Amino acid sequence: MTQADWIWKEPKEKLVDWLEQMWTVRWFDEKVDEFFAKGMIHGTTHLCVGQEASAVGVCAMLEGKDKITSTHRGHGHCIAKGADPDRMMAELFGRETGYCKGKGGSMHIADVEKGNLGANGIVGGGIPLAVGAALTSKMRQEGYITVCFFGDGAANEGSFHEAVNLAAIWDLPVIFVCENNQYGMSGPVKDMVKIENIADRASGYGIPGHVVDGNSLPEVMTVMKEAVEYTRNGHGPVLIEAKTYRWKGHSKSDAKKYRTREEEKEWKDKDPIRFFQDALIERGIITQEEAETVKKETKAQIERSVEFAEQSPEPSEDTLLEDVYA
Amino acid sequence: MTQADWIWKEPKEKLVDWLEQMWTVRWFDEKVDEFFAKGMIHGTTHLCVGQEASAVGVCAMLEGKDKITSTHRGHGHCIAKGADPDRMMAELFGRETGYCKGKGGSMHIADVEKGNLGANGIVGGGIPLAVGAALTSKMRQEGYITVCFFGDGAANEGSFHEAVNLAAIWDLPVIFVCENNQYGMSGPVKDMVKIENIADRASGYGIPGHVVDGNSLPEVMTVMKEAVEYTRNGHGPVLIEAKTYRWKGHSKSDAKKYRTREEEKEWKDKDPIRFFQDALIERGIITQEEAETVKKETKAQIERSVEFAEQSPEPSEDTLLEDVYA
Amino acid sequence: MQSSAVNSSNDKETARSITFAEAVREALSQEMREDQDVFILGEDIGVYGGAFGVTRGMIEEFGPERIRNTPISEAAITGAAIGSALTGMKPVVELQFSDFITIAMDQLANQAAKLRYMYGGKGNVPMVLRTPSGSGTGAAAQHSQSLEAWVAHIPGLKVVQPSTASDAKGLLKAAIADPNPVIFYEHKLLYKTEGHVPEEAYTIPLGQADIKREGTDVTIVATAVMVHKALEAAEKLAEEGINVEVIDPRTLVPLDEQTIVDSVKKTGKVIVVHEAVKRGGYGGEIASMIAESEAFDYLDAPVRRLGALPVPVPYNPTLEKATVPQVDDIMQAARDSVHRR
Amino acid sequence: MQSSAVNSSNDKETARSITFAEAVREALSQEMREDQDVFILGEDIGVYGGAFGVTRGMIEEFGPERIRNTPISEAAITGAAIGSALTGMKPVVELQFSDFITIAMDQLANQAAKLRYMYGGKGNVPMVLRTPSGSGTGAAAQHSQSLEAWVAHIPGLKVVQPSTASDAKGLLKAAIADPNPVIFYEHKLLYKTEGHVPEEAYTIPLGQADIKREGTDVTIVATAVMVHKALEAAEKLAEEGINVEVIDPRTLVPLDEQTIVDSVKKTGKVIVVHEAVKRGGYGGEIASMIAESEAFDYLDAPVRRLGALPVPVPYNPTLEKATVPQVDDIMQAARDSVHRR
Ligand SMILES: Cc1ncc(C[n+]2csc(CCOP(=O)(O)OP(=O)(O)O)c2C)c(N)n1
Ligand SMILES: Cc1ncc(C[n+]2csc(CCOP(=O)(O)OP(=O)(O)O)c2C)c(N)n1
Ligand SMILES: [Mg+2]
Ligand SMILES: [Mg+2]
Repeated sequence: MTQADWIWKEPKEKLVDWLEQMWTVRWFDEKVDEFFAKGMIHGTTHLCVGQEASAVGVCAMLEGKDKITSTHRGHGHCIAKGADPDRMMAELFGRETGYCKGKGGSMHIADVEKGNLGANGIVGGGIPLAVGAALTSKMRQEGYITVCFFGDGAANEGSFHEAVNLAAIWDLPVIFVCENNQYGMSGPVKDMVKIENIADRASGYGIPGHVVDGNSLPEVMTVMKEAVEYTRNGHGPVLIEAKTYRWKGHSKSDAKKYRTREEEKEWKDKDPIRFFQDALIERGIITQEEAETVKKETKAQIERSVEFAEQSPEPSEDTLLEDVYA
Repeated sequence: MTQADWIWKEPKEKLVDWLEQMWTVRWFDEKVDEFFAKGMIHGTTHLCVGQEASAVGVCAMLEGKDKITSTHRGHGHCIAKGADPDRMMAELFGRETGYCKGKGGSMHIADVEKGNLGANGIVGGGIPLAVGAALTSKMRQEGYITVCFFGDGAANEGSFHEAVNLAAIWDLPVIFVCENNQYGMSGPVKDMVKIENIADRASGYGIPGHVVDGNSLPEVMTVMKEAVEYTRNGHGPVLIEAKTYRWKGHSKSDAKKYRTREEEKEWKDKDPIRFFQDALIERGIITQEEAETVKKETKAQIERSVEFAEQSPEPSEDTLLEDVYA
Repeated sequence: MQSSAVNSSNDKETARSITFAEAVREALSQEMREDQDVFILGEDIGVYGGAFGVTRGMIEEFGPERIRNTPISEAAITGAAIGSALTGMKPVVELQFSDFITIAMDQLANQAAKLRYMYGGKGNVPMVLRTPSGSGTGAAAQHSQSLEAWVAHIPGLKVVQPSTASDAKGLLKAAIADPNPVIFYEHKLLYKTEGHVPEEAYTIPLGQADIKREGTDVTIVATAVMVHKALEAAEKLAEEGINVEVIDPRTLVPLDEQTIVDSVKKTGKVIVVHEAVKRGGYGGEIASMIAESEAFDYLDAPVRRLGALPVPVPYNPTLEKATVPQVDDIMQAARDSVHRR
Repeated sequence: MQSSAVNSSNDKETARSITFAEAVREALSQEMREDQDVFILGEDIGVYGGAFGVTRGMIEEFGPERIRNTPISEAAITGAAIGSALTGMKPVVELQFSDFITIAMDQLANQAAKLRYMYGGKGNVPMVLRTPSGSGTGAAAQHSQSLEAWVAHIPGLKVVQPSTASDAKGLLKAAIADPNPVIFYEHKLLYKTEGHVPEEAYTIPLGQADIKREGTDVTIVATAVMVHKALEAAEKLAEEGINVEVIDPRTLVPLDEQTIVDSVKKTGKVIVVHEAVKRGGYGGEIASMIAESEAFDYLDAPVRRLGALPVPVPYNPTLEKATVPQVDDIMQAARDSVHRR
């Protein structure tokens, strides 16, 4: 923890902003969960409740020009990279005002202006794309770095291996962030790899690897800060593994037979939001009341996003053939 | 070297047999080289001159029931696993008597009866197949192990990563043998991976990895012997990296601009055959004359293979549609 | 095991009704009980029961050795299946969505399909790759494709596309028994559809089309979910006095050309419908085959194809539906053929 | 840069003759000189010059940053190209053999083709994937395929298949300029063929077929190496009094349907020839498109397709040749159409 203590010296607005972001992610996904349970949203979705600290902690260390590639479990990344929850919710409702004009849905939200190059429905599919974005930065000397989010399950796809190796040999400015939430859809990481830490794979590519408590915003930020410095200075890629847990099922219907209620409880006791909030209060940075306000206001904001989405028009059928080709 | 000293206590016939095998591989590929240079053979080929010790050393430690998967550079593996050079040469000539009835050619020679599940024209393509063969052994308790040959270049394919991980978590009886001959087609391994040894990737899968001098038959055998014991006893896969060098160009036309003549010379000075032959003579196991006889007879044998091939009939056009489906 | 086709309409009175997913599971379970060499490998097929619940309960009966939960590694899963098939097992791969065949294509097209031929007839690859395909679930562009045309183009592979629960059972058993690699498509929207399925073991030979409805005025060749849309269209067209014959090829490779050609010779008009994108879809193969056949001289109207628009499948449900042929589109095409405008 | 099509037959007197491979290199070099964002990545494209020597000498001019030698990692190479295209570069991937597209298919079909649409029109992927295809070199089953039908089936991709050096140059420049992902096939047997190629920069718009020979009796639609076989057949058929029109679509997507349809309306007979396996090949699309068009009523004979037999490409040269359509086969098909047996 000592190493992460720098964070408490950050300006209060920043600290509160991060807390707000985590709550926004939480409420957004809780709301989506509710809508899916009620059958109000089409398709499927993957919620990141419980994983808020890695999305927010990672993105908080980036600059506006920096880019990310996200995954099927991408609402948190998207919000943390600055997206407007209104347009995200509208996308989930399949509306014209959504980030993808209703054509993408939860699994394909992209916010190119803010540097989010998109969620991806293909596990591991975004990893080579991140390497390509980093290549542009290097070739054009644009100075941005790219963060590539992926899951523990994705680390067993060939695309992971090929892409990390390519980034390594070309010293590209990309940070690979593995959100190890202990499971693929149902496959436990302990059965799907024979090693303790996915970060240990870094040595096979000659790049640094770090394991971090993904439920601790300060620790995620600390590791990321260092990685950003390293990468932005031209030393090449870094692999970070954030150990965390998804509270909800994999997607909309999941009996969660592959894990125990005890395990779930253990992890819920390590709630990244409560952890951070309590630390802020304990350190006297915010009061209990201020914390309550953040919690309530972020929730209210999501309610407004729902209203926005509901009031948005459906896309016209005329748009069906648009945007296949540029 | 002390660790490898057991080899000299093996019966003379075995030692001579290994020397013969290496010469057979050498002469076979030298002959093929000559034919390609003269335009007498169709298509392309990949020669393993200089790499004989890894093919022979690895296969010598196997039993008849054991299996291998091979690569585009597979003549050595094939001979070492017991194939008949006549039928191999006939295949290169596209004849009916060839291992594939003339349908496969150099890149697809398979000798299923002897446990060679086939060369492969897709770099890395055979790695998952080897894992499948090992799975059969485990599920049916057949007791055989499978050796999967692949190159340094193939170690950057996604198929390598996925397959090794799968074999590792299932503790399958498969030994991955990376023949690191320093180059892909032209890509130097030192530019294509950022690590010293490809064997170091083993740790990312939780399996043992070993580096060995691929030009030393005794050392290859020693490492293999240990790996075979480990794997056959149910401990799961092993990754072995044999450092070696291909003397010839990548395939039939290659100006070899990507490497220096000095480097070539250095490696030719480490000729695996001369190295082994000299050791046998030095130790008084064979005489200089016996060594000469082996060299001559193996050469003569390849001449007979050529005759066999030349005298074999072309496949009938009626066979064209055969064997697509079983 | 009785090895002849069962006409599912025969036993409407007595037979059980089960879902398509249950029929697939029953075929798998029966094969696994009979033959120790049959096993399944795939992502989340264990306690989770697979993404669509098809293998639910099977790990309890057959254990984790034969219901092998894999990492997310489509190339290796497929390759391991091929290697195990080549050495004597009869693996069944469950590929979670057929869109992910993109990752396994090298193993399928360059290995499974070609090994036997390249090796001059030594060895074969008795494997099945089952995979859910198609749109209609709101899963958007990367989880809704119908890519059967790719595999049907590759010599060495066989391709099955059942439309009913009873066909699924009989065809899957034939696929597992087949000594060649077979790609077996299961349309997601069919999983919950019910049908009469005999409990006993039976197979339906690969390469035998089924006339799902007899008719005299126009032939509709339809696959998978489109069979049902075609039947619905046929019902409605009957009211307009148009008598439609609906043919379900059931297997694309081998294709039962004769049944299709005979039907077209009878009706003189034909529409080919699939959910896959029309451009470059297998409908082009079927349509061209008809035109090249003896049926050409019987054609009173051009062979018409219906397929999806040339767009990735969109998320919004209205747009999603608009990309693929609907009952109305089929009816209109049939009318156009009959009235030859 | 002059952006109009150049009729390669115009300048027979004055123009240089260079090979197809040189024409490709010239297009690449011209684009790279003009636009810093254009770069090439692929296996062995540096000092080795690529498996077919196409990029020979380019690393000397452009350096290793823009002629990027990659590891053997087709998925990552393709994916990195897509990611760099999405962020403003104009990458050209050299995929060593088109058979290896099997490894890059997820990146091509699920990423490159769909990103723009899935993102509601934000971003585009201006990349080109060049790759040698086809049989005839004795490289056997895994190095001799013609898989263009796969990519042509995927909305979002464009597909180019040039048959001459001058077309290759103009089309490649158009492909690089195009804001969409373009798959650019180079038939191995064409690399050494020579043709008149203007030195100056020019583009040939994607989606414009070329009438390689005018005729009145029968239309042959042929692609890549089959264009040359069709022209040879046409010469010989002329001696028999059959006057053949040869159309080279040049791009499969977008397909210049009008030029094909117009020709068929004129001749009333049409043969579609490609080297790819006939079953499920793109010939089915072209043939069906013709049948569905206004040309149907002008057809005096069924649309005939020629393509490879349904086998992996064998190694033995005689067998290899026997798998794909030859001049005699084309002649026979033309005679059959004209004499309508
Ligand atoms: C290539 C591919 N294979 C399988 C799937 C189905 N699938 C979607 S998410 C998922 C689990 C992914 O696990 P992980 O990478 O750990 O991410 P998490 O869901 O845990 O965030 C699977 C198997 C897919 N979308 N893409
Ligand atoms: C998937 C694939 N990519 C590229 C090639 C072309 N190719 C054939 S051999 C080769 C080099 C392979 O290098 P390595 O694995 O080190 O084996 P080596 O040739 O050195 O024995 C390449 C690039 C191929 N056959 N398959
Ligand atoms: Mg996970
Ligand atoms: Mg090598």
